[in-house]
Amino acid sequence: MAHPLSDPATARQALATMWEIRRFEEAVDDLFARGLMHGTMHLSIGQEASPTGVCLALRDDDAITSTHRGHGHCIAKGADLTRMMAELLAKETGYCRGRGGSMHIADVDTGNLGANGIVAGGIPIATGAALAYRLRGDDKVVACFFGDGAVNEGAFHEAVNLGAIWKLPVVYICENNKYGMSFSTEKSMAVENVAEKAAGYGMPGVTVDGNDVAAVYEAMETAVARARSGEGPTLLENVTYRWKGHSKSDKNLYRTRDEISEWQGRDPIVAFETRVVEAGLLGRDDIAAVRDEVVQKLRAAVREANSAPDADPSDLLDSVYASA
Amino acid sequence: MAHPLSDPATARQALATMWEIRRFEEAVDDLFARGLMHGTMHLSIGQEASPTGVCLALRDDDAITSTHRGHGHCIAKGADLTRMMAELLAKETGYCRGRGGSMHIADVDTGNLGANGIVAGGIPIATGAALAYRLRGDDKVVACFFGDGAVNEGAFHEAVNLGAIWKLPVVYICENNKYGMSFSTEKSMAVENVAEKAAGYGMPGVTVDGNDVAAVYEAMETAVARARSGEGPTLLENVTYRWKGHSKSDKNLYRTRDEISEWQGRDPIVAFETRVVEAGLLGRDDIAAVRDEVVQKLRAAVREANSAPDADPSDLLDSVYASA
Amino acid sequence: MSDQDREISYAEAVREAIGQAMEADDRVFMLGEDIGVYGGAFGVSGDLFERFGPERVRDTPISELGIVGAAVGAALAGMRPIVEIQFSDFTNQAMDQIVNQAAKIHFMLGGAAEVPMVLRAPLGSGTGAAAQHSQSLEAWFAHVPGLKVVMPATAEDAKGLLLAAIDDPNPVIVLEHKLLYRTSGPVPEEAFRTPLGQTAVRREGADLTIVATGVMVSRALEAAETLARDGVDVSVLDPRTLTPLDIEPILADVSRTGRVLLVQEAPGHVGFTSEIAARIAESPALYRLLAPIRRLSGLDIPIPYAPQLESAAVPQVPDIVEAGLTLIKES
Amino acid sequence: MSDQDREISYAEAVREAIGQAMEADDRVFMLGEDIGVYGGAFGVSGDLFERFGPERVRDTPISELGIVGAAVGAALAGMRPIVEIQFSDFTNQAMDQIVNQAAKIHFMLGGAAEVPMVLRAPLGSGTGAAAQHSQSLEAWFAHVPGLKVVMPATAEDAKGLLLAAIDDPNPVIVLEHKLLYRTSGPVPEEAFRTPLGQTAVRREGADLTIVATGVMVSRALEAAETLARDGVDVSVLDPRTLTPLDIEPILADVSRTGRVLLVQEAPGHVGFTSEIAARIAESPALYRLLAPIRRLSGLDIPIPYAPQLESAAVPQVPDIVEAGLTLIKES
Ligand SMILES: Cc1ncc(C[n+]2csc(CCOP(=O)(O)OP(=O)(O)O)c2C)c(N)n1
Ligand SMILES: Cc1ncc(C[n+]2csc(CCOP(=O)(O)OP(=O)(O)O)c2C)c(N)n1
Ligand SMILES: [Mg+2]
Ligand SMILES: [Mg+2]
Repeated sequence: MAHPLSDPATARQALATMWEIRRFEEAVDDLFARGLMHGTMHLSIGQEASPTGVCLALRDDDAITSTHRGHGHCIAKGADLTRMMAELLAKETGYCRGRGGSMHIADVDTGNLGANGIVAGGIPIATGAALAYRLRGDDKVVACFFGDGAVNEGAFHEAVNLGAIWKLPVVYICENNKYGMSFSTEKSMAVENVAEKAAGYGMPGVTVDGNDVAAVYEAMETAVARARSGEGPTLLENVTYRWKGHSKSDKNLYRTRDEISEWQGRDPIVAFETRVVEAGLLGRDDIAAVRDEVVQKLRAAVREANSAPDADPSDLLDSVYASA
Repeated sequence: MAHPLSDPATARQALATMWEIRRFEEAVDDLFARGLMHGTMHLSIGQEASPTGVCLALRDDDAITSTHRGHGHCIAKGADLTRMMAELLAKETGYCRGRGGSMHIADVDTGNLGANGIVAGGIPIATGAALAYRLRGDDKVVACFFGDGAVNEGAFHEAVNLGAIWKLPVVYICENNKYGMSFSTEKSMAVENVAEKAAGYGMPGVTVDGNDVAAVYEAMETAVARARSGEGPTLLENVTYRWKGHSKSDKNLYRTRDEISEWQGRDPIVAFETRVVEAGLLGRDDIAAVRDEVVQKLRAAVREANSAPDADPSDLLDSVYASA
Repeated sequence: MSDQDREISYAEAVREAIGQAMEADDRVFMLGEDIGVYGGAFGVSGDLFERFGPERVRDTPISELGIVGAAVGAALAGMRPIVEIQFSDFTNQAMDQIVNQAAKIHFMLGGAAEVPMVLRAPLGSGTGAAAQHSQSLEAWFAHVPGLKVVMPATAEDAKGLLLAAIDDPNPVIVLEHKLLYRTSGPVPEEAFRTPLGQTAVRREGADLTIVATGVMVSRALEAAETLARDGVDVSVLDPRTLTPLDIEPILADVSRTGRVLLVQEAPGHVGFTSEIAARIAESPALYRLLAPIRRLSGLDIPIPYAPQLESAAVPQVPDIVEAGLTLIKES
Repeated sequence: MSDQDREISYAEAVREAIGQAMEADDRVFMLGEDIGVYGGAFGVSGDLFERFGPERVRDTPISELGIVGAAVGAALAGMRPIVEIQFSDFTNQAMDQIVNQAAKIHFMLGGAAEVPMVLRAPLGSGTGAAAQHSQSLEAWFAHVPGLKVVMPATAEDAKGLLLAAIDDPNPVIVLEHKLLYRTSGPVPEEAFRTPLGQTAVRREGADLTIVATGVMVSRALEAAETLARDGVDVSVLDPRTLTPLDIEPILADVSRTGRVLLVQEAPGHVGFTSEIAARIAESPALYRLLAPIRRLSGLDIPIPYAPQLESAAVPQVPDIVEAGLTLIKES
């Protein structure tokens, strides 16, 4: 809950989070390529500043809802990398006991109410969680992540409207990475920015550079304050880009090499490192130390996760219903 | 396809249509009250200017989609009152052979693709019909009617966006009668006018006095021209009011007597009669003649419909699938 | 009048259950379209709005997907929402949240979360509301692992099963037949629970087992009276919950009578009674059958508007009587 | 290589059918998410975008309800749309348009309109995509009067049934199993039609009838080979269309073998094979049964992510073999 450029510790934390996301995704990419991971994976390399900046503006007891591209959200909200990796490796020690996998990863204890395999599926859920907090008299806020593609779903529309009319403590965060799989935002909507849709719901809409963790934080801080004080939701649009294909089956036919490398030039981590050094918050050696620590942490996570027991099929039938 | 105040014949036609709607609804109300009609009925008394003005701006071969409150749309597009009444009386000669009733009344021949019992259900359908015309190289336009309540459905959002990005020949017409059953627009949305939602889809949004048939016509004419020329849809909001309860089970607890009588003071038919007289288009005697003719027409429709054979159950099982 | 004799309507029983649950537990709240001052499309919420106020009896815009999703989220965050969907046909709007979210979250998250919510919706035909307002989709919900599905047939069950549903830590779909709302029966005043997963034996007979749900239970009981006059002694069993399904009493009764008639309002093709038939046919009860299993279902058509067409579309008392007699003759 | 010997994949067969239909009839067009330059989530549309252009192979935003509704409207207005839904799980988003609109319009309008549309969607598990991307909801569609429901099990059927579906003046749901897309088989090059409503006898045997759909057909055939080595001679029947359902060949085969095993991937409770069991149990074939009917279905659970859990959740070849042997022993 501090600006990423306010002090060395926070700067360090923001940087470490972004590196954790980057390295986690790279590890997943690698494990998948080597046939050691199952299913499909949606990586958020290039988008690290958005979850990091957003979650920095949240309290620990605030909640998030996440998406199919949810590893970054989960990490930024404070999940344990080993249990995340264990989930993706289909282990009994994974967050979901191997039942959910990447698209359903959740860590309810750190306030992550769940990734979602359904585009826009989490938006009504976030809205309902915010309603619950209001009804219970909690002053918690929900940060609801979704992509630009999700904005075209009816679920977005219905839920955002409920949030607006009831002035719920929720922030709607569109991670606009320009494509909903292969379909560009130029084609999927007849306006320039997703944030322009906010006016129709009577709420503020803000577009920020989603690769600038400080800008994301600042916009989010304002939105959170608004939400927490009962003034209602904000639609925050973090403009960013995914470097990798949509999922493992993507041949990248719908975008150009040039576009991809242009965005790789706007690496959110490199940009932040430059800024913290320029601001005199961290030295180059601090940065090297952060990188190193993250690499070690990831190695340990993969190692521990790998040696955990496989998900156990024996109680499948008993896992469907909760018991009173 | 002429302004309702452009010449006596058109003025007469507009007036006759409004009276036909009014008298049709009154007849239905009466038949229902006397236990001669089944199901439930949603009457559009007080809203006659909207369908009338809209359909005046359409060509005969243009299409409409309609709603649960659809008698007015059906009449304004040119349907036969006897076959409509026969449908509501569950007769074999009704438009739907007694299978559909009020909420599914349709007259495909005059371009009414159907009422809809599902709030917002017709909006994607209208959009698809417009797509069909585009693909077939027809220059037809679709007028898509829905209520203010429908705007809160995901179907509205998804369909209107499709219409916008594909610049389809469709006009989205919200008949904002201030309530979606009992829930007021003040509560259901955090903006003043439905038309404010248009900007988020990149299309024009226009709010007009929906009780002024000329104003409706003018706005619709512009929207139709735009649609037909390939520039895409418009969101047209006709602000109006229903005098009767939502349906037959409504106790009107959510609105005041005062509000109702205030709106009854803004009777769209009386207002139009005054204007045509002032404009010298019709005399008081012409108006009396129109009223008389409509009364006769309605009486004949009810009589004929009543004497038609009841809907025939014998081929129910063969009515489900079309055969090649 | 003693407590046991008190008769209230099915709609009142539902309302009483909700009121008692809301009094006892702050986490319970309602949301739905026109449940506030309007009192609900079928008058079920009635005065709950006055009693509990607009926060806990929450009127919503026409946004079924949004409000069911809000219930899912609220449940995840520790509340116990009860959503009312005006007509069960409109659950079609909310299927993603019901089926892809509510039903699966507990499982997908490896048990780390629960979704204790109730979705109530009126189903069925008989009011002239035509095809989009008269469906019976209970088979769908029953087919989805993770949901529990309740179809109360009496005022007493409307209350007792609903209170059990509200207690349940899982998403429970409660399908109330709209023709039953105005029927009355004895209902205890206290907040009693009727456990989910217990088939009720509504009548015991020697010759024929009828299994029926929802509004078909009373029709079956009426038919049983007629059949009794024809010398046919009929059992009527009401599973009450489709999931969990308590099949044993049904198999036992069928084994005893040797004849079974399965009655539902929904179209027959791939319906709930298909499952009952299958359960019998894969059990030893099969060997006790004196005649083939017989299903009596709604026609495989959308519900028509015209009254005479509408009543022809679903089983009526005389149809049940006739089917029962045919079964006796066949064996 | 003669025409009859040509082998192509199931995905290619679907694509070929669509291409031929689009060549023959201007009214046919496709719409769906990422079916354009991406070629479809499962690569089915492939080069159709290049061949027919962006108007007729229409990429859409992520708006399932909107695009299915657009297909309904386009069909009403005289076109013959084919919608692709990326995963059949997302039909949940579009249920209103499928069930309340497409299925009912012809009936509700008293025959005054038709909705000739095809909705294609991949179903089933086996790809590690977990609970929201792996469902088998065919039972739902089959339960809705007004829809036809097709589940092609071979490359040949994928083409022939799809061409018949496109011709059909009614809404047809075509559920393609995603594990089948890469399987190959002989497929005639010409635009042949395989009529809807004809059960295919995939194998004929004397001892046991297996009825299976979708990916379970090939598993059943594989199991039949194993069972043959154990001296059990198996028939394998594939209904191919759930609605209309051609039950006669199934009843005939069961009457002949006296034993029946019904296999589906979907959870068993209130599933499609429940209906088959019911049809058998209400027919005279009942009296020819040497053992109770046996169903082998997916577990009543959401599909889990972990590979070993996922495969435990649905019938595999050894499960079919075992169930077959048990049936023989029981009788
Ligand atoms: C309801 C639904 N429709 C389609 C899909 C398939 N799908 C998964 S991710 C995706 C693209 C989502 O785009 P966006 O919301 O922009 O998120 P991004 O992948 O860009 O992070 C699609 C179409 C889905 N999972 N759910
Ligand atoms: C999807 C759906 N939800 C709810 C209903 C029940 N219902 C019928 S009409 C109506 C109100 C509609 O309001 P609006 O769109 O403003 O139209 P109006 O009745 O005012 O003409 C409601 C809630 C329905 N028919 N369909
Ligand atoms: Mg995106
Ligand atoms: Mg309204």
